[in-house]
Amino acid sequence: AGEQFIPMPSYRIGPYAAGGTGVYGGFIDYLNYINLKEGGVGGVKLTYEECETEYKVDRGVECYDRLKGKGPTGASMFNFLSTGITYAVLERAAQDKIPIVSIGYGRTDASDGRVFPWVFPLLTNYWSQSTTKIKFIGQREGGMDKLKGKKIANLYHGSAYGKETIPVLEAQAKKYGFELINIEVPAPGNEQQSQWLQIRQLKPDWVILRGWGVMSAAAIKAAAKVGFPRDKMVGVWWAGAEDDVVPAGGVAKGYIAAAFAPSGANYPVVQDIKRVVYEAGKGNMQDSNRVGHANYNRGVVHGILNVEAIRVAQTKFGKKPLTGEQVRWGLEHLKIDDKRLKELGAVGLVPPLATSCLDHEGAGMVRFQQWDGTRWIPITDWIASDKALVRPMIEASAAAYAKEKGITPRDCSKEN
Amino acid sequence: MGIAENPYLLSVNNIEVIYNHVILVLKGVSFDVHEGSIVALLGANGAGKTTTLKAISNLLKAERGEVTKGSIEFKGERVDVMTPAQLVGRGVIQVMEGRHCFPHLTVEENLLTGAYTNKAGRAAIAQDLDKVYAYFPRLKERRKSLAGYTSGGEQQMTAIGRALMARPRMILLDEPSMGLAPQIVEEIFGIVKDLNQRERVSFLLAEQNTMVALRYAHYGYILENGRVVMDGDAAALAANEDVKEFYLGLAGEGRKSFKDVKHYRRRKRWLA
Amino acid sequence: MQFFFEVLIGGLLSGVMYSLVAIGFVLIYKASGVFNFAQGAMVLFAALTFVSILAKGVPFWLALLLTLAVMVMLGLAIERVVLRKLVNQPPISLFMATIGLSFFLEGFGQALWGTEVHGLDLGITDEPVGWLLDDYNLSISKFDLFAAGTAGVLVTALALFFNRTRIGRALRAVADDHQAALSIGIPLQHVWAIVWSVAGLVALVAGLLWGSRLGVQFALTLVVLKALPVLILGGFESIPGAIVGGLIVGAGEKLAEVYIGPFIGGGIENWFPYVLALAFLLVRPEGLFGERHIERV
Amino acid sequence: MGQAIGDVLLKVDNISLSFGGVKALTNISLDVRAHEILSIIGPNGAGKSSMLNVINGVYHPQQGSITYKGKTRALMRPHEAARQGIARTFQNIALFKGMSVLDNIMTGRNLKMRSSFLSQALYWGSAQREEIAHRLKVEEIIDFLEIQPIRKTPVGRLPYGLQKRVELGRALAAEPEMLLLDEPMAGMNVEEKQDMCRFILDVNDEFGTTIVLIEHDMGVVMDISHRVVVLDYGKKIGDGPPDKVRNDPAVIAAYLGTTH
Amino acid sequence: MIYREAGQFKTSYQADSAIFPIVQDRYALWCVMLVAFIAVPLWASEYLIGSILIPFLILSLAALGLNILTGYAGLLSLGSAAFMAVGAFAAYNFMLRVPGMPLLAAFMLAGLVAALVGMVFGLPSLRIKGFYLAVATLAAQFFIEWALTKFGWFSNYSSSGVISAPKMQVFGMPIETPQMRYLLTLTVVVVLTVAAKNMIRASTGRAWMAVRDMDVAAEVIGIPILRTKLLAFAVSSFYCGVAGALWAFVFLGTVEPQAFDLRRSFEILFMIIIGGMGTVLGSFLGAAFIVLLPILLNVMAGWLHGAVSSQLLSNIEYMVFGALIMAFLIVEPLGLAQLWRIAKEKLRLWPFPH
Ligand SMILES: Nc1ncnc2c1ncn2[C@@H]1O[C@H](COP(=O)(O)OP(=O)(O)OP(=O)(O)O)[C@@H](O)[C@H]1O
Ligand SMILES: Nc1ncnc2c1ncn2[C@@H]1O[C@H](COP(=O)(O)OP(=O)(O)OP(=O)(O)O)[C@@H](O)[C@H]1O
Ligand SMILES: CC(C)C[C@H](N)C(=O)O
Ligand SMILES: [Mg+2]
Ligand SMILES: [Mg+2]
Repeated sequence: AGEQFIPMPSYRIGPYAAGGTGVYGGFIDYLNYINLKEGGVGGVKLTYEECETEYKVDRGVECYDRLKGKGPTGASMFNFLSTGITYAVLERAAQDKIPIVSIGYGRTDASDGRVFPWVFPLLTNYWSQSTTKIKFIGQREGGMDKLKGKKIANLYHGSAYGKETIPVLEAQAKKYGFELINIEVPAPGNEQQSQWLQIRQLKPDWVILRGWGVMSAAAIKAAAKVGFPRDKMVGVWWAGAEDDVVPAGGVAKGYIAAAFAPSGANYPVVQDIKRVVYEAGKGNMQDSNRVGHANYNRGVVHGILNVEAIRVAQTKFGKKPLTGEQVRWGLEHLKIDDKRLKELGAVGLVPPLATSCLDHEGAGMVRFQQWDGTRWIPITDWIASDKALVRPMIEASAAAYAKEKGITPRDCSKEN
Repeated sequence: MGIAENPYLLSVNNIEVIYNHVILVLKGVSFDVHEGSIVALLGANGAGKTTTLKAISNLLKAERGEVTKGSIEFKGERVDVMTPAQLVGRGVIQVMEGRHCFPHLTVEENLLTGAYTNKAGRAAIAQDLDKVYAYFPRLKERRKSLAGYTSGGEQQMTAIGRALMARPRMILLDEPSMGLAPQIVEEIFGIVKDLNQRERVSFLLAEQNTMVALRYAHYGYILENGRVVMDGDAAALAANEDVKEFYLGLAGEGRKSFKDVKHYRRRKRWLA
Repeated sequence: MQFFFEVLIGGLLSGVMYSLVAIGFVLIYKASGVFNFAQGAMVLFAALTFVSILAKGVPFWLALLLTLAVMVMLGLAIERVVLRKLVNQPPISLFMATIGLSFFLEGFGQALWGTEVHGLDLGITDEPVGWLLDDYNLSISKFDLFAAGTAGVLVTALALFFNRTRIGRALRAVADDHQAALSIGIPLQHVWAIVWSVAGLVALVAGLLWGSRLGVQFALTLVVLKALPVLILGGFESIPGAIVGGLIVGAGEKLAEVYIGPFIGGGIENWFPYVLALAFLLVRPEGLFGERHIERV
Repeated sequence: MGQAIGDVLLKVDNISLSFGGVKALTNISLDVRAHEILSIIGPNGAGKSSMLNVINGVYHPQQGSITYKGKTRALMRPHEAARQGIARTFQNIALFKGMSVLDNIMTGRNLKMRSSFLSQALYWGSAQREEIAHRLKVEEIIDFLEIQPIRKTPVGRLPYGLQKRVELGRALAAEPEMLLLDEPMAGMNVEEKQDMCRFILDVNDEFGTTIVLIEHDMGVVMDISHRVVVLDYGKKIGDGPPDKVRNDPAVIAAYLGTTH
Repeated sequence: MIYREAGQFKTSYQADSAIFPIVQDRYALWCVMLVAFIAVPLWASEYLIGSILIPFLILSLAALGLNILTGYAGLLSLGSAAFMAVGAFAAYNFMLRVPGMPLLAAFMLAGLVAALVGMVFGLPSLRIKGFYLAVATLAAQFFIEWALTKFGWFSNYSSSGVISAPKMQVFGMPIETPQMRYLLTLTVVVVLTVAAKNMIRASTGRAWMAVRDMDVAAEVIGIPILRTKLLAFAVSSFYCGVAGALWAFVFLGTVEPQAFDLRRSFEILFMIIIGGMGTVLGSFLGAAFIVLLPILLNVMAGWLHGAVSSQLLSNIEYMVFGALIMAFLIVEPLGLAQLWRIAKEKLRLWPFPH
């Protein structure tokens, strides 16, 4: 009965089209999968409409305005896959009472749900993820205490996004006693000769790659060129899809990257999508070989979390098309444990998570995967972030924002 | 000489030209050029001489001008379907008004570009080059200079020389005398006559210097406001009272001094 | 000192990679006085076509030939559909047309071949030359040397083609004055068709080399940003200028990034080449080998 | 003649100018007297235009000096020349192609406009008054040159002859003391030349403007100039009243060919 | 024969140099103003106002700024977005650091800061011409983008580099609803457009155009070249700066330096070329073309939803957009404004063919 509308502000053209087509492809496939398999969520059919943002902020805002009122109850929630757009619609969304879901990107301090009731950086934000990378390196070195005296280079994209994790890394460098070397790669990052010569000169033990777009492949190539071992390079999740390593060719073998949704077609849910959606000829991917790739799986995870939020919200508001405000409640009361993951066929694909009024991130966990030359192979289980370090920084930042904007944070003890 | 009995080389039939879809400039112009003749196109500023020549050479399109009515035929072939390059290939070349040299090429390179369509081989081209230098010794002196840095007259000579390098059968000359010293003007017309008589090259020349033009041409047309208002043998035109007054500056007996022109003059009869 | 040389040589070699893209611009500028904004899109289109044909199981050389044929056809089509109608228009209009063209090509290429990112392996590894590394501890990439060699061959061939044939002179004439060139029978259409086809060839070479370094993806269009300062420094009309400009820009930006960067925070490679070019221009406003701007009254 | 020919207004002394190997002018001295019409003639490439360019500062001679209104200097600067009352027209028309006739002539008065650009942006008070005052002056020039109907036409569309007229208008708009005209009558038929002569004579007569004229039409030169200077290959080979120059054998050999 | 000027006699030069000398044009303009100021805020949807008209107006303003520099003064610039960035960040810092700073004053000051920066980067224009000059402006583009990201002070040390606008009010009226934001933008744009028109028809504008058409001749006439060019840079950057501030404050509410990257600079350049260089109207038409057309195409593509794969659809949109640019240029290389003028000329002659 009825339809639940989920807007798709996708980007399928421009420099980042490879990511956009993969993620929104997986996202849309999952919605269709639910429709085909279960006839929607609780009988409510899921509908969507795409709007091309070209990954541009102004186009994103236009898409937001265009799509927010569609469907019988308006947009359920927005997933922009762009931090810039997420920032730009922040206040509008609060006014319009539509949640913004930013899985793995977006405004970090929005993890504090008291100040940002409408924003959900689910699974992991940039700061949490950054701490897991250091934890991972610690693991590899045989314990966090072994980090002392090590040199870690942070090769970052020359943009605000690239710089964002520097404070966290600095805090960790102090805490664990490693030396942090920050090296900037000017955007878009297609030339890294001088940066890698510097790395060759400084001989760090590890390189953290905070890449984006073409920068990641170029970095891997340049690493090979100066002979830096690829299995000592740890990328952010934006630098961890097939599309980031394939262009580097054979030399990418051994490279490691973080993932909130690892690559792989063997997860039961992905298999099921193939069966239900693709065999019915309803698949969204132009190239069905990309089903199960990292970007695709990220899209599936988007689908799972969006749908779960609606499901949870239906338990409170009934099986009918829900408003954004109602979906928001669902997002804030997500509880996806191992059992539920199993039902979803997504064990290992999505970390267990639980959101609350205080915590809009829910998990903070990522896995690490390594490129074996043809495929991504998960090499760790979910690694939790350093909450003790990150959470106070988040709260401080959110409080500063609240002060600047004159927002009174919610009192979470009064929420139900 | 019997040039009038020669076959038509070029015939322009009632053409209308519009610039930019709105500006009507030629309002039905017709005339013919017989093989081996020199025809002068006379008329005041803005009468449409240049436009007519460009319509023939098909350079009009590049100025967003268009022949919207009538037809132009060269040796019986419709011209409007041809590109300027094809026309040059058939021997029709235009010397554009206002010099139009290639400023970043030297004088000599300018001349050599004129031989682009000339398939006769290096030796022949070198010969032609010498011929042009013989016509214009001044160019030989300046051959290594960039054309952009030569004087106005030198540029004019370059432009004319460049056209000669194509070994044309018919030349459309637009204001050849402009900016040239008097003895060079005489020389240029001497060249025109020479080419016409010895190599039977035909000329259509748009010229303000009516005096000289009518001395060398066989036949003339007078254009006013996009229409042909008068035509006839050169000698007959030169004898016409109106032409005498308005184009030759002759009033009654001999030339009138430029100092003594009246402030209010009689208007042209055909415009009244 | 050894590090200095490494940076310097590395810089010079990456400069050559920029030159490869810059040459494409030079060709079209020479032939029409137009700055071809679509050069980046052409690089992408060529590389994308090539890898997609390759992916269909066509052998390397045949794929190369087929792609070349496609680029030539593209050049012919551009002349016929667009340029021919814009003869004698102000350069800025032609410039805009190339912008439209770049949108079209970007869309067309990806509509035809998809948006996914392809790897491209030319069989030359991007690894240091062994004996240099062992004996002198100098890291010089084989691939870079190969690219430099290719660029050298390309430049020599083009320079010969344009300087030894009458086409070369005709090109310069066309760039100076479309209408006058038409008036003396230079077939503008042929000239443009030829030049755009050759530019397509250059785009293909640049696309292959850059594509094998960055992968064949949309970001290939962005290598243009590296070519612009090269172009300006060398002069818009000069093919050798593109090479020399590339060397200067490449070496300059790398040295600056390594030796100046740390003092002002790094990441200066994006603007440094432009500032460098600007400094050169203040001395020679037409670039190193560009044509003097003739201004007379 | 309205105003009697006065003292020397401009004196160029021993000017030499060369471009690379090309000697455009060699040791030229000449003077221009107030209120006179001086013609410069000579074969193509003799250095006539270069002479004008030296006088108003577009070219800087390697040697020699220029004395204008009693002030001697090694070279002129264009805007200085303009401010001192020297205006000119060009051999290859140098109008502002994208502007209308009216605007072109109005630019001739820019030197005389004083209002700040802020008041122009508001188009208030002084700016508006000034604009209208200058417009009146320009309309007078338009009337004088009989180009009323084409006031609003973009100059690029005008036929050659009219463009030359507009260029004269632009020069006149500056109310110059000295007017340099480079082949103002090239490409005109007799009737149009007559008009042009009339304008030149009237300007000289009514405003006493000193005129330096380059022209290849000997009829015009001999009829309207007070004095003629002849250049050949960058050297001065003649200087004097028309009748004298016309019969000078050196001049005949170099330039005139036959007497006109 | 509806549109003609016959019978309209001007009795003073003041009337003749009015901005719109033809009566019909003036009426049409008043109608547009009425619609823009009254009908739109009353009846248009929030979507139309908030995400179509506001960005359209702001980009028109930026295009107007660039048109002053490139279209009128003939100086090619590829750095207009950088000057927008300067404006945006300057306004932000004025509001942040000067207590009680009125919004409009902050915009003006932001414009002035941008003008100053513009003049610095305009200095080489005396020597460097044409496409080569583009390098100076590209240096500005990349340098400013770099500096704004590099030095945290500009964004008040925001971790993400994104700045966000404070609460806005003008003369005590809060600017919150799309309608209010729209009216604020519209007012600023209209005022600055009128100012631009005024400058252009006065001696300043003539000096710009003279320098553009032939700077040697302009110098001979006595126009000071450097001052004229620098003024063009200053005014142009002022307009871009104000546009940038509006973009950050009124349209998006937040902004990061990357929002003003080279793509944006090109976009603004496209606007004036497509719209028509050296025409005020062209800036608006061009902005409409470049901003609205892709959205329109995207909406139209939405109708085909399901029939064609969405990826293909996005690419086709791009192709159509590119093809339309080329088609318009072939029809009229001088831009939409010229097309409009020709249409008017035809209308004036109508029903007679010529
Ligand atoms: N490109 C153009 N666009 C619009 N109008 C034009 C164009 N070229 C010429 N005209 C107009 O066409 C008319 C005829 O011009 P044309 O140049 O043919 O005259 P002409 O007889 O050669 O004059 P002149 O003796 O001055 O050279 C003029 O009124 C001119 O304004
Ligand atoms: N800027 C320059 N660079 C190089 N050579 C120049 C320059 N200006 C003039 N010349 C040369 O100087 C000589 C004199 O030129 P000028 O233009 O003064 O001649 P002119 O007497 O005006 O001739 P014309 O009657 O043909 O216009 C010519 O040979 C010309 O080529
Ligand atoms: C052709 C050139 C000699 C003309 C020169 N620029 C002049 O003074 O008008
Ligand atoms: Mg003519
Ligand atoms: Mg001269």
